Parts: sequence; C-alpha cells; structure tokens
Amino acid sequence: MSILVDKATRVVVQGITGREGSFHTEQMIAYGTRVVAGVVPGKGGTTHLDAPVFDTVAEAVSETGADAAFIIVPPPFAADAIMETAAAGIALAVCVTEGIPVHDMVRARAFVETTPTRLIGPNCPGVLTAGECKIGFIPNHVARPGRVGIVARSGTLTYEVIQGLSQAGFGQTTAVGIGGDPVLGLSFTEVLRLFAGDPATAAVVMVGEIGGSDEENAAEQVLAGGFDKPVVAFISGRTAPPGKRMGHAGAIISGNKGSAQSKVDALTAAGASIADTIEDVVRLTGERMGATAAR
Amino acid sequence: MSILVDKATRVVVQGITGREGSFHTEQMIAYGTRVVAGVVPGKGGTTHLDAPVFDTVAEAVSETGADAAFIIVPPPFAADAIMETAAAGIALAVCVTEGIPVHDMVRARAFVETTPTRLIGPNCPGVLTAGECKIGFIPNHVARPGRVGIVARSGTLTYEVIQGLSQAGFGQTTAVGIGGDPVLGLSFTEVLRLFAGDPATAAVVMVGEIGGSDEENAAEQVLAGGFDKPVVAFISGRTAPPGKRMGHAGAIISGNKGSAQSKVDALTAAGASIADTIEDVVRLTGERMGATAAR
Amino acid sequence: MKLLEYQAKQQFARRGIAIPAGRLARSAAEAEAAARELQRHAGTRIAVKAQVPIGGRGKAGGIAVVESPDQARREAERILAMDIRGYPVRSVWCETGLEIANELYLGITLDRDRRRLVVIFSAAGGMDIEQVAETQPERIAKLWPDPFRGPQAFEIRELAFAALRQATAPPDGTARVVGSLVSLTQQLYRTAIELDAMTCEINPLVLTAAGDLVAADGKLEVDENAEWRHRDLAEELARDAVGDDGRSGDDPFEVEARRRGLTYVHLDGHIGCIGNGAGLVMNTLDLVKQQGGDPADFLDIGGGARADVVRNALDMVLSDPKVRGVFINIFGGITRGDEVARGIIQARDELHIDKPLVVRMTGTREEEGRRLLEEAGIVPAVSAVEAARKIVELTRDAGGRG
Amino acid sequence: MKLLEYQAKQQFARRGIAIPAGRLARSAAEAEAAARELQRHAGTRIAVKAQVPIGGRGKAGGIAVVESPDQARREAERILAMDIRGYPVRSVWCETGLEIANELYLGITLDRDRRRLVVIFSAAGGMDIEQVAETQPERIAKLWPDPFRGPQAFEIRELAFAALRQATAPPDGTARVVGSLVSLTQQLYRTAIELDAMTCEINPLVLTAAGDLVAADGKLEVDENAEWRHRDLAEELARDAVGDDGRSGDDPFEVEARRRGLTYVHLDGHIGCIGNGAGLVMNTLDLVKQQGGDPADFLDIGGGARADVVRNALDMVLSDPKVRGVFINIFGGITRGDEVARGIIQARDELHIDKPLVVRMTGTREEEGRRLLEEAGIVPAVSAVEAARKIVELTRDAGGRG
Repeated sequence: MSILVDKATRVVVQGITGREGSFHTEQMIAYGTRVVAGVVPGKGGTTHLDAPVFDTVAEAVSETGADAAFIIVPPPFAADAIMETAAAGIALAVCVTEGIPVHDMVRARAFVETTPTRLIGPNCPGVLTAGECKIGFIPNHVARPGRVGIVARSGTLTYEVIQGLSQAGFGQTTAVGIGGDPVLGLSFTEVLRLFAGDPATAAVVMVGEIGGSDEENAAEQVLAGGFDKPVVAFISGRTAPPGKRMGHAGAIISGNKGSAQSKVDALTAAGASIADTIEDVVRLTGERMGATAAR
Repeated sequence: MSILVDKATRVVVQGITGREGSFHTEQMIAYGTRVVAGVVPGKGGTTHLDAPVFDTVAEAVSETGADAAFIIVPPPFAADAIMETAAAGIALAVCVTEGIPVHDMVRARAFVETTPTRLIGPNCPGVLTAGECKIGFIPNHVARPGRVGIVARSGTLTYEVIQGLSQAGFGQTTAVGIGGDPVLGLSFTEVLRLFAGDPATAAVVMVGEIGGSDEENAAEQVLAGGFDKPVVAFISGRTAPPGKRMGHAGAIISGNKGSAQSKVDALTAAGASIADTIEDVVRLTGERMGATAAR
Repeated sequence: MKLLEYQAKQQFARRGIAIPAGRLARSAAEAEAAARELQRHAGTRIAVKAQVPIGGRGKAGGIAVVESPDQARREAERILAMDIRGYPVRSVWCETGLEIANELYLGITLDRDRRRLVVIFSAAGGMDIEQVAETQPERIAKLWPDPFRGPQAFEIRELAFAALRQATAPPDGTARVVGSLVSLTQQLYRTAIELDAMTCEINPLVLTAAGDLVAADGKLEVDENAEWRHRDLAEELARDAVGDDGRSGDDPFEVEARRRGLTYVHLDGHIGCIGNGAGLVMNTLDLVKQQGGDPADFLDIGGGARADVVRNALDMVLSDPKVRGVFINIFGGITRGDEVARGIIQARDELHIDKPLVVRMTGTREEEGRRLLEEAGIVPAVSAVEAARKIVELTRDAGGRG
Repeated sequence: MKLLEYQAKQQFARRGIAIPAGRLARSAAEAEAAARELQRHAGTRIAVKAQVPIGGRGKAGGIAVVESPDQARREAERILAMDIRGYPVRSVWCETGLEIANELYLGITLDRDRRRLVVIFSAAGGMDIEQVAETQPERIAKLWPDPFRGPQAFEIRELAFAALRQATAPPDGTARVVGSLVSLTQQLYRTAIELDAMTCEINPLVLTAAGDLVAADGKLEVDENAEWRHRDLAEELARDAVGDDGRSGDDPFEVEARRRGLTYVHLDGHIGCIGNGAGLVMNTLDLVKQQGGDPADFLDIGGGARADVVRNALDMVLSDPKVRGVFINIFGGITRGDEVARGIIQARDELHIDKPLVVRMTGTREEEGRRLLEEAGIVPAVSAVEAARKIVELTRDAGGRG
C-alpha cells in the first residue's frame, strides 16, 4: 500500500518535449513509472519517449486513460496547465514549475477545488512511492521500500531525509514534496490524513519551514486529533534572517503564526518529536518506531 | 398545497422604502403575505410598513427567519441584490426589476446556480398562490383559489389568463410569471416539474411567447415525458414583426428555434392543447379538465 | 446600439485585435483620397465597403475591391447611392486588402438556452457560415465560458483544435494559429464584456499568407439595457458619425420614439396600439388583426408607467398621420390604472385629440382609473376582445379600409 | 518590487481612487517650490513625507506637516538627510493636507492559509492598526473574495457595515461612506489584480470632513514572480526614480545579486553558502552555525540550475571581501550534479579562486558530478554535516574568527 501513486498509476506529461520535461520523464520511466502520454499543443500526433503526444489533456485522457499528470511547463503557462488537467478529470496533478505568479496560483487552486483533482505543488519535488512510481524530481537511487511516510515543503530537504532514512535502514512508503510556494495544492493537513489511512505507513516524518501556518494547522487539526502513528518533525530556517516587511496587512492576517518557534510549539503540543538536524530525524524515527518494527 | 409560496412564506423586501417598493409591499400585505423585513443599505434600524429594515439581507435572515425575497431595486443594483439574496441562503428570490443588463444577469444567474436558491425573474410579475401569498405585481383581486396552475412569460398576459379563468369559474393553485428577459431564473421546464409534483394542481396553463426555446425544451423534456396533467398553451406574438438581425452568431446558435410555429409544433407534439386567444385558453382548460373536476 | 463595421473595428483595435489599415469616407472624393493614402503606405488593393448596420451587404453589391484611387472614387459613388435592405449607405470604409490564406469565423453571442455567452469558432468562415452551421454542424466548435472566469487558454485551445481538425484544408502552422487564437479570443471576449455586447463577431477572420490573424470584418451590438454604462461610447459614436446617430437607415418614427425613450415598432396599419407589457401589446396586435383591423404600431409603455409616459406614448402614436384611432390596453400590475387614466385625459385635453380612443382598463387600481376616465367622458371597455372590436369598428367608420 | 508611496498613489489614482494633490521633490529647493505650487491651488497645510520602501517612517520623524514653503524647505532638508531603518531618504512627497473626520484602514494581501486574497477593512485606521488587530480583532472585518468573481458589492457592504458597527465613533452618513467604499474596494482590488500585488494598502484611508474617502498613504508590493507581466511598470518606476531603481536603501550586494538574477540575502559572517533549494540552503546555514561558523550569505541557485548559474553564484558570493571560503551544498533533484560540477570547475579556473571550496554533492547525476570534481582536483564531501565541519575548520584556519 501507499498513498497517491503506485504501480498502476498512468501518467501524462505536460511539456514532455522540453529539455527538462524530457530528461525527467526519462528518469521517471527508468524508475518504473508508467508514462502513457505527453501533451504539447501543436505536437499532437507525434511520439516522444515512446509515448503518444496529444494537443490537449482531454484527448490524452480519453485516448490513454491517464489518471495522473506531471506538469513541467514554464511559469507563464503553468496555472493554465493545472486547470486544464483538473478540467480533464485527472485524479492527481503534480506541478513542479517554479516561479508561478501568486495570483495565477490563487485562481488555479480555486479552479482545482471545483473538481475532484488533487494537486501537488507547484514548485515542489513531486511524489514517489518507493519501488513503484515517481512523478517529479526525487532522485532515483535514494529511496528504498519500507514503512516511513514523508511529507515535506522543501525539495532538497525531502531528498536529505529520504537518503538519511534509507542509509540508516528505514525504508519509505511514499514521499510527498508539497512545495514551498505561498499557494499550494495539498497541504500537510491533507497529506497527513492520507497517511493516517494508509496501513503500510507506520511512522511519518514532516519537514516544515518558516512562513505560513500549514504546520500549525496540521498539528492542531490532524496530529492532535487521534493520529495514532509516531511523527518526527524537522523545521528548517530557524536561523534564517527575518524578511524586511512593509505594510500592515500581512501582520493583521498572520499575527504571530509562521515563526519557527510557533511551529515547534504546535507540533510538540500535538505529540510530535522535534528534530534539530537530519541526523536527529533518523535517530528519532528509530526511537519512535522501535528498531524492529521499522526495518 | 401549492408550489413555491404559501401562507407560511416569510418575505423580506429589498428596496422596501422606494416609491414602487413601498406601494407593492402594501399590496402584498393586503393580500395576506407575511412581510417580515425590509433591506435598504444605510437604513438599518428603522421600520417601514411595520417591518424592521436592515442594512443587509444576511442580517434580515438571521433576525427574522425570512425565506423568500421580493427584489424591487433599480437595474444597476438588481443583479447584486439577487446575488446577495442567494448568498444569504434565501430559498426563493423574486426579482421584478425591468431593464437589467444581460451580462449582469448572466453572472447573477451563474452565481445563483452555486446556491440552493430558486430565482424567479427578473422583469416578471412574480408569483401568487391564490388566497395565501403573493410576491410581485399580480393584481390582488383577479385570482381565486382552485386547481389550475399557471406559468407565463408575459406579465400582463398572466393577469389576463388568471382573470379569464377566474371569471369562468376556474380557480388557481399558483401562478408563476417567469418573465420575458433573455436570461431568467426558473424556466418553463422547472416550473412545470414543480406543478407535476403538486397534487393540488389538476391542470396547467402555459403562456409562452416568441424568442428563445424554453417552450420547446419544456415540451420535449417535461411534457413529453409522462406529465400526467392536461396542459393548455398560448403563444403570443404570432403576428409580431420579425426583428432586424445583424451578424451570424445568433442564427448559428438558435437555428430555426424560437419562432411561434416551432413552439406550437413542439407543444402540440407533447400533447398540449394550443389556444389562439385568451378566451380559447379558458374554453380549452374547461374541456381538458372536465367541467366538474375543475371548479 | 448597433455599431457600424468601422466602429466595431476601432473597438477591436483598441483591445489589441489586428485590423487592416483603413479610412472612413463620406463621399466619392473622400474615398479617392483614402485609397490614395492607403496605397501610399501599403501599395495593395483596396476594399470599399458600405457602412450599414445590417448583414448581407456583400451579396447586395455593397463591397468593391479596387486597384486604383480613381476606381475607388467610382465604386464609392455607386455604393454611396445604394440602399441596402432599407438602409441608405451614408459612408464607406476603405481598407487595404489582405493576402488571404484561410477565412475563419470567430463570434460571441448570448446563448439563451444556456443562459451564458457562447464563443463560436469555425475554420469555415466567410459568407456561408450559417449554411455550414446548418449542414455541417461538426465544423462549428462552441465554448460556453464560466461567466466569472471567462474563457481560459486551455478551453480556447480545445475549441481551436476541435474546429481545426474539421477543417477541409487545415491551415499551415496549426500550433501558431492556435496560440494566436488564444489571445484573440480573450481580447474579443474582453470586448464583449466591457461593451455589454449582445453580439461580437469577426467574419471572416482572415489568416494571412504571413500567418497572422486579422479581423477583416466586425459586428458589434451593445445591449440596450446597458447603455447607461456606455455613455462615452454613445457619445463617441455620435461624434464619429458627424451629426448622424449611426442608425441612419432607421424608420424616422422609430428614431423619434427612441429619442423619446419609448419601445415602439412602426407598422403599416391604421390602428394605434398601446399597452403595458410586451406580451399584452403583442396580444393586442393579435386581437386587432383577429377583428379585421391593421395595427399601425407596437408601443409598450412597460411596467410602472406614469401619467407623463402615457401622454408621451399617445403623442408618439398619433404623430403617424395614417393612424385613425388608438387602442389602449392596460392590465395593471406594477402599472396603476389611475396613473394611466390621468395620462390619457391629460393627453386628450392638451393635444386636442379628436380621433377615437378605446381604453381597456383592469388590474391594479382599475376602479380608480375607470372612475377618472368616466368622469372625463371616456368610456372604458370591459374586455380586451370587446375593445378590439370597437376600435376596428370606429376606425373603419372614420375613413374606410386600406 | 516595492513601490514608494507616491508611485503607489499614482497607480491608485489611475484606477479612480482619490489621492491628495502632491509633488515629488528630490531636494529642499524642490520641496519649497512644490509647497508653493500646492498652496497656490489649495491654500492648505502641506505634508512633507520621506519616500522609503518601509513602514514606520512617521514614528521615525520622516513626516512633517508645514504651514509655509519656507518651512517645507527646512523640513525637507532635515528629512532628506535621514536614514530610516537602513534606507537613506532620497526624495520627499509633498502633498496638501486633508480635513480629517475619521481615519479608516483598507488593505488587500494574500492569506496563505485560505489560499486567497483577503480584503481587510477597519474603522480604526492609522498607525496603531496592528495593535487594534491584536487586542480588538472584532474591529477588523475581513473578506476573502472568490478569485474569479472578485469582491461583489453586497460582500463589500457586509464587510463595511460589520466594521462600522464596531467603530467607537461611527462616521456620519454611514450609507454614503458604505457606497463610496464599494467602489473604492473594487478599484483597489482591481489595482491588486492588475499589478499582481502581494500587498496593496491604504492606511490611513481618510474620511474627510466633506464626506469623501481619500487615500492619505499607499503601499504596494508587486509579486516578483510576476514581474515579466509588468515590464512597463518596472520601466516606469525606473524612469520616475531618475536613474535610481527605487530600492535605494538596499544592501549593495543584494542590489548586485538582483541585477544578476540571483536569490541572495547578505549576512554578517565569513562563510559563503550556496545551495539548490531554499530549504537546503536554510539547512546549510543551520549546519554551519551548529559547527560554530558564521554564514556570510544565503544563496539559492534554485531548481535546475546550469553551469553558468553556478559560476555566477560563486562570483557573487566571493565579491564580499569578508568571505573566507565557500560551502556548496547540492542535492540534485531537478538540478543535475554534472552541471553543477562543471560550473564550479569553470568558476574556479576562470575566476582564479584560491579560497577554500567545500562541495557536498549527491542526488541526480551525483556520480557524473563527483567524477568531474575529482578529475579537476576538488574533493567532494560525502555528507552535509561533514562538509559543514570542514568549511568551518578551513575558514577558521584561514584568518581566525571575527
């Protein structure tokens, strides 16, 4: 078992013929992901990396039964690609594009909410179920199958945590990089709920960072409410310089939320163990799982 | 029994202090309608026609339990008033305003569709359940309780039909003037479905007119599909001069629909009796109901 | 408000839509000068096009393609002397010709059934688009954008690819055409929204040999209910048309009625018809015809009309010298009987009306209204059918039929 | 892009929002002339306001209210010599004073939790608004408009009535104020949408004695991800600021980094830190501190960086003379190890770098990357902790700790 993706997931890649799109699609195929179609407007009817290319996602879905999308298109076109995916009835959209304007994402996210589509990202490393399927950038050789679920904001720290756990012998179920943008699809809250319902996942590592209050919300709404798996949390940016602020609106909205301390406090109160380093994450995961159960 | 409104309906009037709003609210109260509140932004806290006046519909609902709205505000503000009503959770909104820009109504109607609110109008005479409740302009003394349901586009023809039926001894359950604007709330289709489910209604008179294809749709989608009450239909404008047209878009969309003949044909095929005059309406209603059952 | 082609194109151009270079000419001499000026810059053929607010001018001979300023003058002279389906041609639009690769169609209008705007696109543009719609509906692609979101780029791409797949000869460089269509459609949609357009159409939408999309024609009609939002446009149109209101071809009675703010359609008969509510007035016309009379007009005083509107309406109807008598049919709802009665009495007295007036009055405040009429010596009719019979009788007596 | 007050106000005014009449002055003499000009038209007192892209200038003494041009000159001289929280004052905005009846607050910003813009309104505007938000949250009304619909008039009325009911002294003529707020809020929202604003704020929003709403201050920050949509605005700002990029007070290293298109924050330490991904770089800083070192910067080369970006980054970090060595921490995902390695080698050779470089490299194409580094004589570290320890050691040796 796992969450979000597995061996059966059928992936359509938006932007498959681009330099990055092409490279990472190859990596995904090498990992075992079933890439069934590509979408590039105007290149319908061609083939790329053995996958048929279509002009629209709707066609790709009706012709190939794709149920997940890897969206790797430039920022000016990314929000539209997300909406197209949702409108086409795709179950899971993973958008890795960095630099999408916030207002575009506010609209795209509102659009996605009117559909059953789950969105991961944007500006995220994507999702990987160890040994089964990956959509995104998580390096192919760091993960190994096991019982730890991972949900992280930062891409590179996701990799660090996976690598650290794997090297210490703690394999993973699914790793989800939700991304660090201000407006995202799935949040900690939603991914933790999915892990709660996944019998294969025995423990969860959460990698948060300063800003926003997703970590606090997840602690209060999910972890504090009978989440029965051990959680190890790492908050990055504790020594980061405070941003220079202008205007009052931000302060009126966020108050004191968003600081590293606020997140650590909320997570501690909800029963999570707080790690100070990646090494700590590995050590605490071992302690909380019990050495035998985990490996 | 009846549809849409009855003795228990609690009405809030938007625009209660205006000249027209005030006059017709008095008429409604005289008819027996329970007017429980008024809404005029900036006049919250005052009283008009013995009803408390609020700044917003939301307050009127929470303070008085209003479940229907009479909207009689000038065209530039009407679409907004309709949306406010729907957002406040009112079950039935009746908007009588004439001259609302079509684009405003396209948006307001789309907004209403996201809520459970039913909208009648705009540019309509409103709704009346004989002897119980009226919201709108239907003259107080023309209706009498009975078993005929009426649904009409034209306001004044609605009155003609009610008066004709009443004078011939055929009372009514509910009369609904859906209005003649291109973009409306309830259509013939929806009102006929309501009449189908109302045991008190034994026959229905439909008053259509040229333009659009609501009449055709109702004939095909409701009447032809096992509607088990007699229907008498009158289509006005059969001798009206054709409008001068410009551009192809309209023709591409509507094709041949919308003419009086198209409507008469569709209704005839669906089993309705077609009346050529108001006198005909009365005569055919009598024939179809059977003299005894009706009165 | 129906805009003329050149006015519609100016609105398009203001929102980034490409149009051919052009000049308006109100005389043959102006057309010659315009052609000379346009050829100086572009050196192409020139189209001389009648400016009338109605379709079908091409088939009627209202468009000429010329090679020289001299020919432009001669064709403009011919076209400016034309009357196209009732509209005298007052001006011609001279514009540079295009190197046409394909003629497409792009239009936006209201779809009453869906209660939304619909965007219509076809690769089979040009004069036969209506026939294509009827016989090959698969070649017409449609999109009903969410009214708040408007058409999204991906929706337009779906529309465009769907239509282009049905093209008999798909244009070269589909990807580029689709990309241009995305911006063009959003610009046209913005035009429609900003101007409260009931119809907003480019036909033909020309794909040039160079691969650009250019609006070779333009139709734009503004919702009359929204004219208060477009006073500046109305003023601009009036200014542009140099003293002409841009509706040059209209019936003079209808022009006058619009000036008075009345909903009036001029007809051929002898009996003036006034009522409150379009349905009732249509029925009034039907009743007059059933009784053997011929209506002179359709005049709807609308809902809630007050005395001065009624006076205005009577004055308007009687300005047509063919009218022998007037049938006023009032079923009060929002309209109140007493108000209407006051208007009728006032009009009769002040305008010294001596032609027969038949007034049918019922509904809200009918008693008060009838009493006023009776006191003033006007006998109100009881039923509409009776009233129709009476006015037909009275006007037949007054001057014999047709 | 953070706009200065006067630039924000120009954007407001362009969309119909009322602002006080004003002039920009870059010297005391210009301020005197501006005050004379403004008093000629209005005859009121004049506010002389420091133009800095940061809040709190009023409390810092950056605003003066003057009675005469002479006084304006003296105050401008004083203010133009100030440095407000690190921002030297380069210009003052002189504007006519308002007859203030009430000070309100209206702002729009992103609410991350709701993933929407939020419109914030309060009758308790002015400098203490943050304190009001904390201690009397009921006096702050909020609205989260649907992103496609935007704020509807009725929603703004609900917001306004809710806030005004909480006002200690509700303004006179509530109905008129609410009516004005509806248009003002829609104009401000349009400003926010059209300019991709992360923050768009009027505080105080002055209700004048005459009953008008006027934007007495303005803050506007444009999303950096959307700058490509606002090239014209960026150009206008540059033009307006006469050779100054409007971010006058910024750290010169940060200005240079922005010019180079790098995500860079300048810090006080000695160890240059470069990584791919904000989380990883933050963690890199944490690791350096845990090992007893002091980071000189935060530099994120982002996802998918190619060799030239890495070279650019190294050059940037080393331009700070305090830097004694650089820690490059790469965990390849979208970023590829071989690309980064090529960039490092190229930079070392071309820039003749002789300070210590510690490179931690793992992830996508790590083997290819490590091989390249080894071949070039750079030994990559295995773990991030080890690498941090090593750079701290090497830089301590290089010059002793600060």
